[in-house]
Amino acid sequence: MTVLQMAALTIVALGGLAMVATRDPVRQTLMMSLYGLALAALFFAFQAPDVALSEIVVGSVVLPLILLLTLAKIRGEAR
Amino acid sequence: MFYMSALAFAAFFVWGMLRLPAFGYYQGPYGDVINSFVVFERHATDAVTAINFDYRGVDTVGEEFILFASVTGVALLLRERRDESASEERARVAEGRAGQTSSGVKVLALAVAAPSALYGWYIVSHGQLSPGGGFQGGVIMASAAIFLYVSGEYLALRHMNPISLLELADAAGAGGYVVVGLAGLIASGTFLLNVLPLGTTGEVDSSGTILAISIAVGLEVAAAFVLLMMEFLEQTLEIRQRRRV
Amino acid sequence: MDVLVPLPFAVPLLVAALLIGLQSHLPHWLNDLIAVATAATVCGICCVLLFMSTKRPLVYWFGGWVPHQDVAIGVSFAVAPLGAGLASMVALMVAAALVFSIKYFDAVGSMYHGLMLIFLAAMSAFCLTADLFNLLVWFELMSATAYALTAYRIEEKGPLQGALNFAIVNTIGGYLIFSGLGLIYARTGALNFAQIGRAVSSQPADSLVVVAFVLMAVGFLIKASVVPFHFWLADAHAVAPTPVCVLFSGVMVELGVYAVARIYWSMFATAFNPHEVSVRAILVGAGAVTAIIGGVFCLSQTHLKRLLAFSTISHVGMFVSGFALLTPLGLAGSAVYVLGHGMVKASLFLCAGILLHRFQTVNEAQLHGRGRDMLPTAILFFAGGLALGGLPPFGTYLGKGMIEDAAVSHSYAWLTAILILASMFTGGAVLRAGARVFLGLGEPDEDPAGAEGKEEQPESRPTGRTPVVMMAPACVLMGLGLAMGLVPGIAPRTEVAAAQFMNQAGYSQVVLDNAPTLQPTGEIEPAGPNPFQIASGFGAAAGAVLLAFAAVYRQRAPRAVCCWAATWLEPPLQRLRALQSGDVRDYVTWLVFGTAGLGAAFAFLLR
Amino acid sequence: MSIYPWFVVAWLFVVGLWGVISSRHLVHQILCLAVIQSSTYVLLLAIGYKNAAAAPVFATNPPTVPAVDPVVQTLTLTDIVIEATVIGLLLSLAVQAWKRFGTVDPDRLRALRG
Repeated sequence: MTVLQMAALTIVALGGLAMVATRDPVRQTLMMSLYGLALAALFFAFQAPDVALSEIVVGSVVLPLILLLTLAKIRGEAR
Repeated sequence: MFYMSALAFAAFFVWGMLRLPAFGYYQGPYGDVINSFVVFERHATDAVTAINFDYRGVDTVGEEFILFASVTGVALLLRERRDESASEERARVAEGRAGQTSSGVKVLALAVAAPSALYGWYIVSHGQLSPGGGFQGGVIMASAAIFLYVSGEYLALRHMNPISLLELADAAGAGGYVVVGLAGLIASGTFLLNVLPLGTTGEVDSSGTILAISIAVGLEVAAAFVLLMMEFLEQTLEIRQRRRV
Repeated sequence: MDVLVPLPFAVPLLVAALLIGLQSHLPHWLNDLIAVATAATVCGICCVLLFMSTKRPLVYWFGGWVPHQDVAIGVSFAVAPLGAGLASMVALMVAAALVFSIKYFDAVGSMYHGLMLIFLAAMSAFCLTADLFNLLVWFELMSATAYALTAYRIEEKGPLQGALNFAIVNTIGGYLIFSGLGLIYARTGALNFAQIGRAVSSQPADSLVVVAFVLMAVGFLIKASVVPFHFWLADAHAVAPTPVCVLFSGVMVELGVYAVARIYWSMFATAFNPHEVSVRAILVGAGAVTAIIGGVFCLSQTHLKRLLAFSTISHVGMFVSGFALLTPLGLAGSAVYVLGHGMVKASLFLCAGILLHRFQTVNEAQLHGRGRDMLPTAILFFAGGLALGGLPPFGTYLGKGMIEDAAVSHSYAWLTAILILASMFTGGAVLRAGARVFLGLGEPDEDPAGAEGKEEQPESRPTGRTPVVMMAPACVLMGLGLAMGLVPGIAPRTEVAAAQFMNQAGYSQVVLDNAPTLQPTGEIEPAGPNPFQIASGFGAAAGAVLLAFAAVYRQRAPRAVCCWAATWLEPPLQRLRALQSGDVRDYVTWLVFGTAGLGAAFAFLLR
Repeated sequence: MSIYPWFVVAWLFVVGLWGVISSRHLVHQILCLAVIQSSTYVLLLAIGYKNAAAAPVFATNPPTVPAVDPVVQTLTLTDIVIEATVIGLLLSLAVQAWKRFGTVDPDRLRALRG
């Protein structure tokens, strides 16, 4: 196991905790983007470029966007 | 109660995982057999795409229909009793919003949209050669539509009344995959059998049905994600409109 | 004729894509016609497959990827009689539900039809596949479609709550299966059932195999709604549109039980053979607890759809305890029971739908005495109640009797008492509701607009007469449930199919080595029907009738009995009901608790 | 050190579960599901990894070069698609919850149940 893989695993483990511990959904969406990137980095370290590419497009682009739209809906009416 | 159970669950899970082969010592045989045959048998150089669209193509049929069913479900859930007049109103709101986008952002976003659509197409059509494929490329193509929205041209998009068109594309992509499968069934009695010439390894038109399926999937995924985003977008426009009134 | 194998999922998927793609261009009646015709076609194909697969499973390699060097590199379907039979029942139910929906919803777009057909495709492929990951894909497709269908009519807080609870709990179930799949793949490097089974049986079961089995089994038991993973089911059923409930209760839940049996006998049976006694004890225990708890809850409901949902939980407990006996007769009993129960339960749900259509409510208290002029519906409803109680010649008595025979011959005679009790509870609850609604017996409740009164929203505009497209599927299904128990030789034939199903070594030879036949394994016992089964059926049904009378006239009971009940029965019942809180966070806690408990039991007994 | 990935897998699963049961916001709860799911990605890819092996792409490498297992990568890919779509579906339910009842707090949704 290389140092790079260890580091990526540790970042992902901490990122998961941060995702859960961030209770404010808007900040959590930001976390989600970062977490997606961390996962993608881990997948590259595991020699899985196909998976990393989909994790980037899904985890860091599509899901955050849908989330922001959802939150805009929810917060927009709350105001 | 949760903490106790979660602890017990984690202990149980780890107890099983401790008997896994050590990290870095994958023992095969499945992946190794495929790695050694894929270039020879399928003229494809990306083993992951070859498995996805051929060796285990049936899984991907299911996967594409999960996407299709979810998007249909979202449309069913969010589109309830949405009448035409409200829709007109929303269009006006969208117009108002379009005016606010600064021209710098507009130019930049438009400048990004076209290349990202092209890049998405490249990823779709080169899936059998390099990392990527119908799914990843489809999402990138869908993101081109998002840039269009950022540029304030959502209205232009909306005037084309794209939803039914997108739904058609979505269904055509998902159905297209099944049609490719049925082509094999009709030709030789085997669902998803490759019926196209294999071509020269390393070229775009190599590897037969993989490319056809990749394009069908790309079409479906792009349409599905744009639809998904539009359904959510309509929801946010709804509130802006209400706040104006 | 192997070309038929991919059709049960390919045809409905293609038609669904067409219907949804062309939705604004097709007239209403054409949508209905195409959808029903497709489901009927699939039903026919599956019946043909059932008769073609009696000698040996039909093995079909997609894409022509037959095994290379003894390694399965493609995905295969292995059509066996039990799976094909289940798939034909799925298709039949979908057809019935679609016919019922013609007049049921005011404005149904083609999206509803499309989703129903995708649901059908996912369920039938789930029954036929012979590949672990493929099974999971169809499982997820089934779930995603089911979430959308549950929330189809969002009008009140109820539907939404139910759909969310259902979705979150089942999604976690999917993750558990996925983790189990990962573990078993790491050990064996295979995804084909037969090949995994070979690799797993080559050495004694160690902790990895045990954990993998428990994770996958829990995932499927969540779908099967076994206690304590059952909470989502009643919430989802109470709120889903009635035709969708028919599918959930009639087949989807049973598919969870089927999947556990399938993975057990294709992959783990040989490795767990030295521990067979422990495995039997754990699973029979889980089934018995589920049967009783489901029955008790069923009896305490006044919301008809929730009542029927809890009765499904109780029956699932009986199915689980049947196959958990790990004998051909027990498994065959479960299979016959699943068929018989599915028909009857579907018909009962359709009756509830007819009541809802007519009176805009399914609350027993509000409906009290209002169904006096609905003779056909009343007959069906009472027949359904008696059938759930196990009255011969409904298919249910035969399945129950076979499980009881198997239990007695494996020193689980107490299971017979549990089965009879559970049948009494569920049958009694339905009969009580029927007596109050259709005959107006007993006192009307003081508070007709009770807590659950406003939950159900009209799904359709009421009409004076019941449309024939609503009545017909209910009658046909009930008739089939009745006829099933009369088919000559159904019990011994199912037993042979079950014995083939349990032959793990033979199964892997058929799939991987193209062996010409699949021999039955295990000890074949006389399956029946025999006088003992018939007597037990009549007994349970009579018990259900008595229980129903006692429940209807409970106000007139002697004071002493009332006091006793109030002090000893009410508090624990209240506490049990409080667990059904409607909060998904509690359900997930129970899920983790149950997984840990099942894991601990397996770890302790199989170490 | 070769068991470190398995601990990360179990950690992510349990942390995600904890998030689900302690959540006060539907959207947050749905994202915790994504954390649980990411544990399955890590598990699968770690299982298929081989020391000093290349990615399973043979555009420049000849097929004789040792490569990591492509099958688990395909499975993970499918899993990611499932994640994206199921989360989309769940979020649309959350939007509905908001539209109908004006709350996304599970406590208040439960209180509404009556």
